[in-house]
Amino acid sequence: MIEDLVVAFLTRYNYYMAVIIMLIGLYAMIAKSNLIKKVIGLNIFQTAIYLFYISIADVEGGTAPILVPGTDVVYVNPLPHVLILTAIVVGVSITAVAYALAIRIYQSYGTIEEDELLELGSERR
Amino acid sequence: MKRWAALLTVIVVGALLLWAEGDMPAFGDPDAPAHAHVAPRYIEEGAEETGAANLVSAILADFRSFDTLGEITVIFTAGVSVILLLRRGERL
Amino acid sequence: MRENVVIRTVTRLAVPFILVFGLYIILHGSSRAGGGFQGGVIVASAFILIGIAFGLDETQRRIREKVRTIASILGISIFIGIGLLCILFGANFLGYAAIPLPLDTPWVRGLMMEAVEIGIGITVMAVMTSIFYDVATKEEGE
Amino acid sequence: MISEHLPILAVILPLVGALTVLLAGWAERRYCYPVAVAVLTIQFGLSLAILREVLRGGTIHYYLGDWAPPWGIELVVDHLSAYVLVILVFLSLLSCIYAKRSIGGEIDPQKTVAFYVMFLLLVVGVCGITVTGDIFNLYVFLEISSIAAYTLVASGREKKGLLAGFNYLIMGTISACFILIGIGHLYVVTGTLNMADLARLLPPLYDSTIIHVAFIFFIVGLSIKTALFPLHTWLPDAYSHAPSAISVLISTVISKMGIYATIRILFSVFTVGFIVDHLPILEFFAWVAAIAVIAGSVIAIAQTDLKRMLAYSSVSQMGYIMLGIGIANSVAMTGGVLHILNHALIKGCLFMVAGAIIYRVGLRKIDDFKGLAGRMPYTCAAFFIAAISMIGLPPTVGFMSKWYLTLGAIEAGEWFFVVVILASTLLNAIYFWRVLEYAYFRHADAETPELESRVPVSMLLPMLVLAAGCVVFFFAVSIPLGIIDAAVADLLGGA
Amino acid sequence: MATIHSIVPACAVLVPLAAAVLILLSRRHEKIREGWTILAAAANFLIVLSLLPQVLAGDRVACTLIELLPGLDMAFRVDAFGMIFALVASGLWIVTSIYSIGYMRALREHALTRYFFSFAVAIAAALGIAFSANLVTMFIFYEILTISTYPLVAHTETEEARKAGRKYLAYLITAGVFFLFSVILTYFLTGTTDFQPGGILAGTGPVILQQILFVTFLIGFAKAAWMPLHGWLPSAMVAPAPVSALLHAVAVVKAGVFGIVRVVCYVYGIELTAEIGMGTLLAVIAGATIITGSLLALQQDNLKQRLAYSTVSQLSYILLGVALLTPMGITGAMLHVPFHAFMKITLFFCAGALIVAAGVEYVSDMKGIGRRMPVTMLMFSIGAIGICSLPPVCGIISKWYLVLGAMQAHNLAAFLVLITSSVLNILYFFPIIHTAFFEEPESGREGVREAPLSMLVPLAITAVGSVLLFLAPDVAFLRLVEVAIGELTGVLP
Repeated sequence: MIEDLVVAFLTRYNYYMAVIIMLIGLYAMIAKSNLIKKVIGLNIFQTAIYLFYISIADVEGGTAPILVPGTDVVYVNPLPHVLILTAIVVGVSITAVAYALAIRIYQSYGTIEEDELLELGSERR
Repeated sequence: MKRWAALLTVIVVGALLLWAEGDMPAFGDPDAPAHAHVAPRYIEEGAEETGAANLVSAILADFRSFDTLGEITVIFTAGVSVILLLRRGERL
Repeated sequence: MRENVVIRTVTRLAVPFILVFGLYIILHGSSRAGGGFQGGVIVASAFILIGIAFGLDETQRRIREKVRTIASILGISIFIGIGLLCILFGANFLGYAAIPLPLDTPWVRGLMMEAVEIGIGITVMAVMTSIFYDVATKEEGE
Repeated sequence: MISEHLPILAVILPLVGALTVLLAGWAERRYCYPVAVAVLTIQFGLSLAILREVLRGGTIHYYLGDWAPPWGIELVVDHLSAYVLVILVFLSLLSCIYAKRSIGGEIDPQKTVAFYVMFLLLVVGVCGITVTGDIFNLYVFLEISSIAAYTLVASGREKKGLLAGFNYLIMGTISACFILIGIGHLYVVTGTLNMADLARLLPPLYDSTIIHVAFIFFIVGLSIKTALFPLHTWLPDAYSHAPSAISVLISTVISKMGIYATIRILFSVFTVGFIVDHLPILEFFAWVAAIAVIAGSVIAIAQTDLKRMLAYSSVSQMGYIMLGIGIANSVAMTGGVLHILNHALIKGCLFMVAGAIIYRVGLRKIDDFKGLAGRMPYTCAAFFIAAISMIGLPPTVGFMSKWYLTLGAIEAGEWFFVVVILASTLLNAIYFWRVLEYAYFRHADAETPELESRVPVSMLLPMLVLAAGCVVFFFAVSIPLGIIDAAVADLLGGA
Repeated sequence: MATIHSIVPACAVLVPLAAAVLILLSRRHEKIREGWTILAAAANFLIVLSLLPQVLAGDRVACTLIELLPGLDMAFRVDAFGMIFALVASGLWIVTSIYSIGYMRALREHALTRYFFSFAVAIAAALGIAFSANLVTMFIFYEILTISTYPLVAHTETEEARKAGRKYLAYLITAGVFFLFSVILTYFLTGTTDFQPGGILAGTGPVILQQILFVTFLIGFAKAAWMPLHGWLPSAMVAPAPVSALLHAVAVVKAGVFGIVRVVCYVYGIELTAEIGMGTLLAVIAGATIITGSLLALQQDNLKQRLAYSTVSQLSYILLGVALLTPMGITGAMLHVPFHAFMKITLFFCAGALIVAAGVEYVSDMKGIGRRMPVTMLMFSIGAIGICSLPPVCGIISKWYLVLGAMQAHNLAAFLVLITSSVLNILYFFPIIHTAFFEEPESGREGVREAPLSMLVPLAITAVGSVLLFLAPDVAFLRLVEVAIGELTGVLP
């Protein structure tokens, strides 16, 4: 039983790692009060997803999918790399927008702590 | 309160993912379905068909180039977003 | 920091190399590791470095702003243009093979991919720089 | 020659339009608006042409780069896509027309250019989602429209809009990440990203936990996007603090886009075989939707701010549509899909009215609306018609969707849902009638401030068009029904 | 029995609607606006009248407007029973219009455009209900009627009026929901919603479902003000008198009972209703409402409230007549629709005249008012006598048939209820007449004169009309009822 688990873990450890990193990011996104930390959490979350995708692509003994002369070269699956390239760009874009928003919030409210922002918001009501 | 909500979310999401990960094909398994369906053609014929040795580029700029168009639209959108949010006092 | 001679000198020396490296990455996308995104970001980093080292000079920025905007439009336009060109020659959108060049199909494809990568590179470079400048600029009166 | 390229043009046109607006605005800021309207008008014609093509020749497949799927990306336009596309483009057009004057007081004039560019980019994303047949492509376009939406929500002068935008961004990104995780898991087990290919490859794998988990992540992610109760937390702030034209846009276009994506994933990727026969997941979905219908309405009753009330009403209405889909027989689904049209008309109109009231007299609290009908007769008339349609009374199209939903629930033997659908009528009546009573049957205590002399035509016309639409589609309901029947048959075809 | 296709029924509905639009357009010109109202009322009555010969000949006039949903048309079909309701509604609209103008001018009421607009829409809806060929069409106009009469109820915009308006809507929209449910369930069970003389529901669905459906139909027709769903009617009396007169004595409440009769006779069919025991249920409800309504009317001091409770009670006459499920009973019920309308509208007109001319709203304030306003109170007496089923007013005819029906059904309880109710009617009406004519007037009423002619003439017309209907019942209504009964029982005249 334990052995099975260990084997399961050892053969899939990077999926598990990706999951753990995802969870860290997700926790930060929800629980952190500082808006910048939320964005950092968001980045961690996304990075973990990249890791997940890249793990999917891996083939044992494979090399980067750039053709080299030779017949029995094993290449890793190129498709997830492409997807993740796209996802990275999306992540960068979202981060940029998030920081821009955070900057504007700081300019308008003078703080980026969510608790204080909520208080300020309710006072104005 | 918020912390507990976050923790709960994390636990649920984590449990789901870990549950699924147990069924995943082993890391690096060359027989995984992911490598069996669409990918082989990219690897075997992609270079000849597109003239690019870099298969990632071949897919990025040819097979799935529409994704890439979407992608630079995303980044363009982000650029305009930042302009819209932050730039002041100028035209544009 | 504005007065830091070391940083300015190093920047002056490094920027040409960064730019060349970035262009190399963009242009070698189809045969070696590289591509429009990566190269574009590298080129952008050169401009960002200039901004950090020399300050966001107002006048300089005005010129750059126009260039950046045009560049970002240009990049996407190259991409869309190639796609529409393919339609014009009777293929589907982005069906590079239809473009009548006196070359074999893989070569045409490769060439078009290269053009697309350049488009991507230009846009990414322009937008990244633009984002950096916008985020780094303080609001007036602050 | 053009006709075979219509699907891709539906994505490219607004993108080129966005670039054109940027250039035009660079030359002269006031050129932006006419260019944007012109682009959207052409886009509307284009979407109608697509609809005609689909009605004439059935589903359109378009292989990008001439690569056959699953290797390349495929655009698929079936009846549902074409139907949703026409609605969304039409609403975008109207809210763009509406934006001209309404953003005057809400957005810095320097930002006008970027605003319209953003507006068109949002349309790019939305149109991309409706026509694509590839799940990763769907994700990319989802992000385009989402980023545009986050920014547009925060683009106004109102400070709270920023916070609303930020929260929307966080929730939206969680949702997008969930969808990305779902896509990854599907790719792991199938090796493909094409929707039709996935639908073909999935059935033997239905027992795999990976599929189940992927499904859950898709559904949760999409539910956040559609703001299905209890994942709606971002919605009220985003809707109520955005500039009015953007409230209109996101309440109609973005929410419908989420619904469309949900239907696509449920029925075109996982197919009826999975969601109905294999797992009782739709049953669960329907229950959540039913709770959303009631909870959204109840919270809406408690609101004092008109835009906020409308926002919670949206939560309830999204539940309505989802309920129709969750019941999953053809009649109820017809009701749900018809309600997409209905809700787009209604909510567009109502948010336009709310914006016009703010524009004209600067009021947003319902208690301040005393005697408003006398001062803004056309606006209040539009509100009245839209409210009637929301309550579901004839002669408005709201009646038709309610008819189908109820009939579908009866056919399914789900008496509880029948009660929910009918009870929501009453709840809707309560909160809308309160507004109408204030507007029509109370005298103003004192003279409320008059910000502008009158509501400009560019704001009045779109809302009257939408209000008229509510009535017209009651009598001409056979037009959308013809499309919807085919769409529903497509979706349930696998059963 | 032939079916004639004609657009005339649609015209009857569209004319008031067109008038409503014209009223809205001419909102700045008082005279023109009122001119449209009268013109439309007259035209409308003529249109309805033009259909009369065909209907009397046993033909039906049908008109399909538009196919709403597959198999569900928005369609009109004029039969004898619908004709009765349409004649009453359109005919009384003319007098009420004239009366309204006088009433509103005398009280210098506000928002008259809204008033006349809503009024015209309400009439259109009433005609739509009368002519509707199926449940869906009926539902559509039923809801339009609800919405369009709300502004009339809440017209004065006082807190009381708004409250009454809310109550009105709360009852009627809830009822509408039940009605909608019933329509959809009917459609689900039968695949159609057309009215058929023999009913459409027979042989579909389990009995329990049909029983539940019957109950939801009844709740759906809360406009019929049967107890305990009558609460909206007395509070709606805050509306101006012409509204109370036409809508709450004629159009709205009659639409409710009309609907119930339609459902019993044309959806369920007499036999099925009897078979599933729902006739008894309806009879019990109706009987209880008759007695309780009368008793409650006794306690009211506000004249319009008393009339409202009287309406509640009288409406259930019609329900009781139908519930007896005998030809005679149904004849009585159908006859009572127009007869009660004529009598009750007279009473409400008089109540309005009292308000305008003397500011009197309470029975206790009416001492000696008959000496100051003899015409008004004379007409009031005629109406009251009619309601009490005494000659020479038409009320006795319908009552006669109802009693015959009760006997035909061997229903002693119904018989007793009818008799008791007549006694109660006398008990609550005669004190009013007594107070008005025979008690000493209070001081300060010396200057009180009759109401303006524009009010007096209409109420005289309706009062005389109710007497004429007694003298010559078979001019129109009795013959129409005979046609309808013939159709229902399969025996054509």
